[in-house]
Amino acid sequence: ADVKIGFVVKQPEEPWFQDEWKFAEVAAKEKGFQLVKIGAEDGEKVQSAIDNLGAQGAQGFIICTPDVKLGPGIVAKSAANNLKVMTVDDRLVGADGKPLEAVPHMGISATKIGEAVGQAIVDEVKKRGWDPKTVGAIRVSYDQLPTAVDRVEGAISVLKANGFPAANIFDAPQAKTDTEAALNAATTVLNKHAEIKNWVAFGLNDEAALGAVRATESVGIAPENVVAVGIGGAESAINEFKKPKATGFVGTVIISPKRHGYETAINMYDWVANGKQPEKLILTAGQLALRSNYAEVRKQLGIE
Amino acid sequence: MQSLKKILLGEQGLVVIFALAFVLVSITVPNFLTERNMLGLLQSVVTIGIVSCTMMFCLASRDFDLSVGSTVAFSGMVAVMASNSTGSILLGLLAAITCGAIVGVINGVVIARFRINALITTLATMQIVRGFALISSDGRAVGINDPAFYDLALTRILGVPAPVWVMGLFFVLFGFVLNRTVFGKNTLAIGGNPEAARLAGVNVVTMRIWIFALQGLVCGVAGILLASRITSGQPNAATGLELSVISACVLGGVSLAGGRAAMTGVIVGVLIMGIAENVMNLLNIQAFYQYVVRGMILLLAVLLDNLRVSAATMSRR
Amino acid sequence: MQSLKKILLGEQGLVVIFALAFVLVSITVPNFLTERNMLGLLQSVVTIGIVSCTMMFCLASRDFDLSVGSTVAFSGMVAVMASNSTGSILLGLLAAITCGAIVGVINGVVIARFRINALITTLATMQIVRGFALISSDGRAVGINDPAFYDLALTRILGVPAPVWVMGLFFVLFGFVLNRTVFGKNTLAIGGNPEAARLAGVNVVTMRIWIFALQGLVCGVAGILLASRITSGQPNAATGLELSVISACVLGGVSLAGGRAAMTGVIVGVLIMGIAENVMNLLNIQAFYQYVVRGMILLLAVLLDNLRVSAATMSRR
Amino acid sequence: MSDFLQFRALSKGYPGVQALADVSFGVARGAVHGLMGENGAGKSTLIRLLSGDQRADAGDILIDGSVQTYASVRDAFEAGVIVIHQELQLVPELTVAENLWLGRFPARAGVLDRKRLLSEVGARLRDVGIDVNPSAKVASLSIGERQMVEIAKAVMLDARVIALDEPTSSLSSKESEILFSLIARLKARGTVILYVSHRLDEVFRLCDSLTVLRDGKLAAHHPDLSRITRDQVISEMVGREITNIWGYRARLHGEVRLKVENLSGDRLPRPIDFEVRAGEILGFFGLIGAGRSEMTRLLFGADSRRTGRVVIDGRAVAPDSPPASIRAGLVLCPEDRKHDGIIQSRSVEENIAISARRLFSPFGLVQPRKEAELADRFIGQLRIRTPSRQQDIVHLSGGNQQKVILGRWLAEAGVRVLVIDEPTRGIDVGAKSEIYALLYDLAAAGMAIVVISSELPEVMGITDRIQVMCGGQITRQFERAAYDEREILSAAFPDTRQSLP
Ligand SMILES: Nc1ncnc2c1ncn2[C@@H]1O[C@H](COP(=O)(O)OP(=O)(O)OP(=O)(O)O)[C@@H](O)[C@H]1O
Ligand SMILES: Nc1ncnc2c1ncn2[C@@H]1O[C@H](COP(=O)(O)OP(=O)(O)OP(=O)(O)O)[C@@H](O)[C@H]1O
Ligand SMILES: O[C@@H]1[C@@H](O)[C@@H](O)CO[C@H]1O
Ligand SMILES: [Mg+2]
Ligand SMILES: [Mg+2]
Repeated sequence: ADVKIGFVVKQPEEPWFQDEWKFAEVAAKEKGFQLVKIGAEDGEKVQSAIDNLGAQGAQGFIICTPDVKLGPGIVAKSAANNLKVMTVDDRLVGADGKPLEAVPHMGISATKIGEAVGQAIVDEVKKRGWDPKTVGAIRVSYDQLPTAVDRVEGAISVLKANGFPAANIFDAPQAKTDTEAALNAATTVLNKHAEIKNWVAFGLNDEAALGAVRATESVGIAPENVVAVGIGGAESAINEFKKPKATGFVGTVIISPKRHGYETAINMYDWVANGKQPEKLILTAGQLALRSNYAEVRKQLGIE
Repeated sequence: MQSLKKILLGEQGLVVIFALAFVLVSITVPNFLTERNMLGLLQSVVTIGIVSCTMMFCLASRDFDLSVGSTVAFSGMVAVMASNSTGSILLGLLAAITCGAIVGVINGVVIARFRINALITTLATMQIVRGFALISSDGRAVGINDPAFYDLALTRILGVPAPVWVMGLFFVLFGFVLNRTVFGKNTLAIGGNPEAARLAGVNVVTMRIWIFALQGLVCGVAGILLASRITSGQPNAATGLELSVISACVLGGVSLAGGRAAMTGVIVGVLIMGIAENVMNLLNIQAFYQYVVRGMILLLAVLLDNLRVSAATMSRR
Repeated sequence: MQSLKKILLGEQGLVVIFALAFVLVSITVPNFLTERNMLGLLQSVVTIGIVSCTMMFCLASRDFDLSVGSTVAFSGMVAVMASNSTGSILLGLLAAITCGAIVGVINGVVIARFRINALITTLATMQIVRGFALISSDGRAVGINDPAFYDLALTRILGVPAPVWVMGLFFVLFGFVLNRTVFGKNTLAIGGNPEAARLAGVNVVTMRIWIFALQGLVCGVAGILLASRITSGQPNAATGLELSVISACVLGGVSLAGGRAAMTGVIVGVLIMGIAENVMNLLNIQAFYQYVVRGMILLLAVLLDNLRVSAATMSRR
Repeated sequence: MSDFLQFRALSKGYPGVQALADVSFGVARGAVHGLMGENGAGKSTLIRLLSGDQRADAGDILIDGSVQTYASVRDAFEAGVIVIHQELQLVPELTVAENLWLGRFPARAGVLDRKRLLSEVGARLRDVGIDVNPSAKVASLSIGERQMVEIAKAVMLDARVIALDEPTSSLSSKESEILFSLIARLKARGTVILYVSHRLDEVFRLCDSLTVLRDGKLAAHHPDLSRITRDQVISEMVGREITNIWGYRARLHGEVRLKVENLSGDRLPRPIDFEVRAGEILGFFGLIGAGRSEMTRLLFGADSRRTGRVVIDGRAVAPDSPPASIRAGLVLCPEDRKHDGIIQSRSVEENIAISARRLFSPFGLVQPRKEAELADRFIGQLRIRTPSRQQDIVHLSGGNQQKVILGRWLAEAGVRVLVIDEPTRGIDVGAKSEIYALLYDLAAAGMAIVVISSELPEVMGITDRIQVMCGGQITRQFERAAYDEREILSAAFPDTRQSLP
């Protein structure tokens, strides 16, 4: 019969998921199955998305869940609808907080990615010859999102290990996850610590890091005194690199939506059509892209 | 022809238009009119449907409640956490409903007794309660220990899942309360003219507090069912619910200026919202276009209803 | 003592309370009253402040606009994309303002001419316009080609960034329009008693369309400044703006029932919102507690104002 | 015909109601023309068509021989037509001056000319004879003052035609006199005045000619009013003879039912005492702002009291709450129908049943059948003109709305004290006499009734005793046997009060 596969993501507006979908679509063309893309921002939407897929006669789906704790519900719903399920990006956990190992997963470890960001910052700081003790760090935070916490905490652990004093790491909570919110939150931190000359910044994604960079610009801190590293590597970051003059946004840790979108879709197809069980766990890594090399990195990762 | 016109333009005209649209969709959209999809559709509107019942009262009495989404999330958290810690699901449910009702009473007292604007008050409690939901679990979702909790959502009676039955029950119950009880009539009177209602002997302050308390309580029920359906308490659940619920009510002919409400209208409003989502996903409409389509459907629904009404009453304005 | 009471309870009482709170905060919160922080604070409220000006008119005439956030995002996108493709920033700005105004006119025509509920209409356009913003760039942020665009936000006049000047200008302008022009008085009349305004020969339909058109246009300006501040057009920008703006207005004493509005009040409302965020961050209050504190501040502000007003007018209605 | 203002075959229908059917008549230049008819006869509808606010289904309006095609209120202004509607049309949040200018603000390039805004208004207000601050918000004025502001609004313009829809219904005799002299002046200028009123005295005093409407149709047209009698007009309106409108019936008075001691509040600072006996109808007379309505609201608990005790049949009523008063058997029919009376967007039936239903709704369950019966009873008894009891009350004519509100309070079984503030404001003669008869019946059954009225003939016609209020105090009391129009009036005027014993 016709193969129909769902691809459910938590934030359809985010470029990241647009890209995942795009690459999944490539897989669909290649293998000749039908891809159903559904955005589901919360647990309730996930439930109806799965029902919906069941109703249209899909055989399986891939999901990036809005919350990993939704695990048991998702598994139960899929079983009820007789759907095969795989997760991407974020791994489902049970009530006890342990991963649901039976569900095949391809993803990135949020903490690992955060650590890559921290490392990138440390390297750049060393290159500029700053003394970590005198550098201020802006943690653009969005603590209601667990992944976001894991990412920034990963970065912080690396900073601390490299001599950044905990007292110089300042929290800038964003009210929303857009650039303006990060900009406003970071501005307050900068103004509170007018005495600090050199700043580093990081956050949940590129938008967060960019907000902090904009804040430094608006209070008149020169790009030479700012090191911000984002996560994602989509347009917002690329635009920044394309600017004629370098800004404080030195790099971004790119995670490849190609693998996540394309490979998961192929794997699901093989599972549905040929009964080939996918690998239970595939972890991908992030890769740092700088102003100087972002084009190559993107090409390597198969984006562009 | 003449009688068709009469049906269309009558009190139940919205329902008829809706029914026509439903038939149209059933014919044109594949997989729509299957038992599975219908049940999925109904389950997808459970939260909106349940909360709409009391929002209808709130709007009918000229009030406004933005805190419903947070209250649903918060009481879901409470249900799960209290069940986990006491080991008794029943206690968990009681705790959740109580917490919901408390939020409602606080809203009601501040609004009715201290005469603070309902929009601002519930905007404030919306934030505060969301804060509590986040604080209580440090921003993380809380899993359910006792799998029996899931049964609340999974149990089927005559093939229909329990949450759908609960929603249906609430529709019947609140429809009855609105039309057949002094409480309902007084609600509408307050919305029509609060001062006149007061002078006619309606205890306006107490009534308004009751309406908010009920709203909170019902959010508690919705929170429990949601937690059970998604098998965890989620502090971020049900964000934006307030707008969906208010839209469903207004679509169903509840007047924001108070004094006008009907349960059938609200049910139709809720279903329109649910069907729109459902059909868009069945038709695999792209995410960004879904925004546009959703907006258009909303507009179209009110435009049609408006045409109908203005054709019916060549009213003086 | 007596005269203090008079000042507190007078028309400008809210301003006085605000001033007192401001002094309190300045003394107790370190780093608050520094030039840098003040400028940062002002910049952070630019979008809310600008949009509040016209939202005040909208609410004062008993209307409602939920589409402002989407319109700000959309016109920001248009500004960037049009600038990039024509190579002329001026054309880009014109295009953005035009698009904003078009959204406003559509809102206005549907609401005033076809008499569709404003809440539903603007909820619909909110979705549709957000959809357009997303579709136009496939959901991606669009970078600005010509760095001169950034200067809009970075230029300083007398040490104060241009967006803050624009906001100040709008405050003065719309304050003047509200109190000193026929347009302003007619707006208040429509909100105070639409029937009376109509019977007095005020063209209510045209006025309402104009108000929405202005609202859209002003959102266009806010969108441009925002794009310039964040150096790109972002389709996800300014979500939830509508609630912040409406809250600022209501905090500032604008009545949702129409007919009452004052620019000073709205300015104070906007500043309260901004200061709350700013101080919480300065005091390093944890994210989840910020929700609670934000809610409390909102409540406190209206409660205080309410006490003040009820002490001032022991009025019968 | 050389009539300056002409209506030709005018028709207008609303769902379920033919408000006007083929009405034609004319009014000569410089004439004051009366328009009378029962509640719901179509008077306000005719005025609304004239105002440009609504369009006729058929027929024409001619001014000075030319057919008017205006499609908006503004067009009507341009054509020189000004209308004062039955319901006050002021914006409470704006000042008096702004209300007077609304729709035609003095401005240069859209910017208000604030000097002119205030200066011209002062003169106008003095003209109209009311003493209000032009910069005061209309919300702070009493109803009577608002009505005068509304009138000032009309005479500010050089209109060719002015239509007044029940302008005196909330005016006392003093303000009415001012209005009459204004009308005389306008008439001398050649303005055509269309005057709607239910008060025969006024109509016969002011008008040169008269049209009577019935059920939306022309019932009679009298080009010369001096040739006919009042009784004739009444029977043309009502379709039957009413020889004595008041129909006063004497009754025996029993024990003291209502005792009010030391009653005072924020707007009634000086305490008031009085008593009413079972079976007695006590009238309160006074000028606008005398404090009568304020007194009733304090009595009922609608406003909070500063001091005072209200005792019914020897038992004190719990203070400050309408529900408590109602439970104790004290009800108030308020004067401001629009603000305190009608419940918008609800049906006639619900408006009647709202307060009484608690008596027949076991466990809070409503009894639709009983409510319908109740509604039908009062629709019949008070001759409420409505297509059905399900009609939204806002679609009723002003007088019929008033009847519904009255019905709400008459429906209250077990009431011991009935307080009605301006009971017959805007009500037609036929219904008036029915209402009075009902009051006599209720009193005869032992109820104590308090009637507030600004219409002296009414107070004198139906009460057993009158208390006159002035400046928030009871200045004098008259027993029925000693009623004297001049003395009652003089007790109501602040300036002459001192000289009276
Ligand atoms: N908008 C409306 N919708 C439905 N019916 C209406 C509407 N306006 C008026 N009517 C009906 O038209 C009829 C005529 O009303 P109108 O207001 O002209 O009466 P009127 O002579 O002024 O009475 P009153 O003396 O009570 O003021 C009434 O039966 C009224 O109920
Ligand atoms: N809403 C109001 N705000 C302020 N003052 C008011 C208001 N209503 C009435 N007043 C004032 O209170 C006083 C008493 O008014 P009240 O209405 O009780 O008088 P009344 O004798 O019943 O006259 P009326 O015939 O106007 O009803 C008057 O001086 C009046 O101007
Ligand atoms: O939410 C993030 C998304 O922004 C992208 O970075 C991929 O991982 C998800 O968890
Ligand atoms: Mg009338
Ligand atoms: Mg009175």
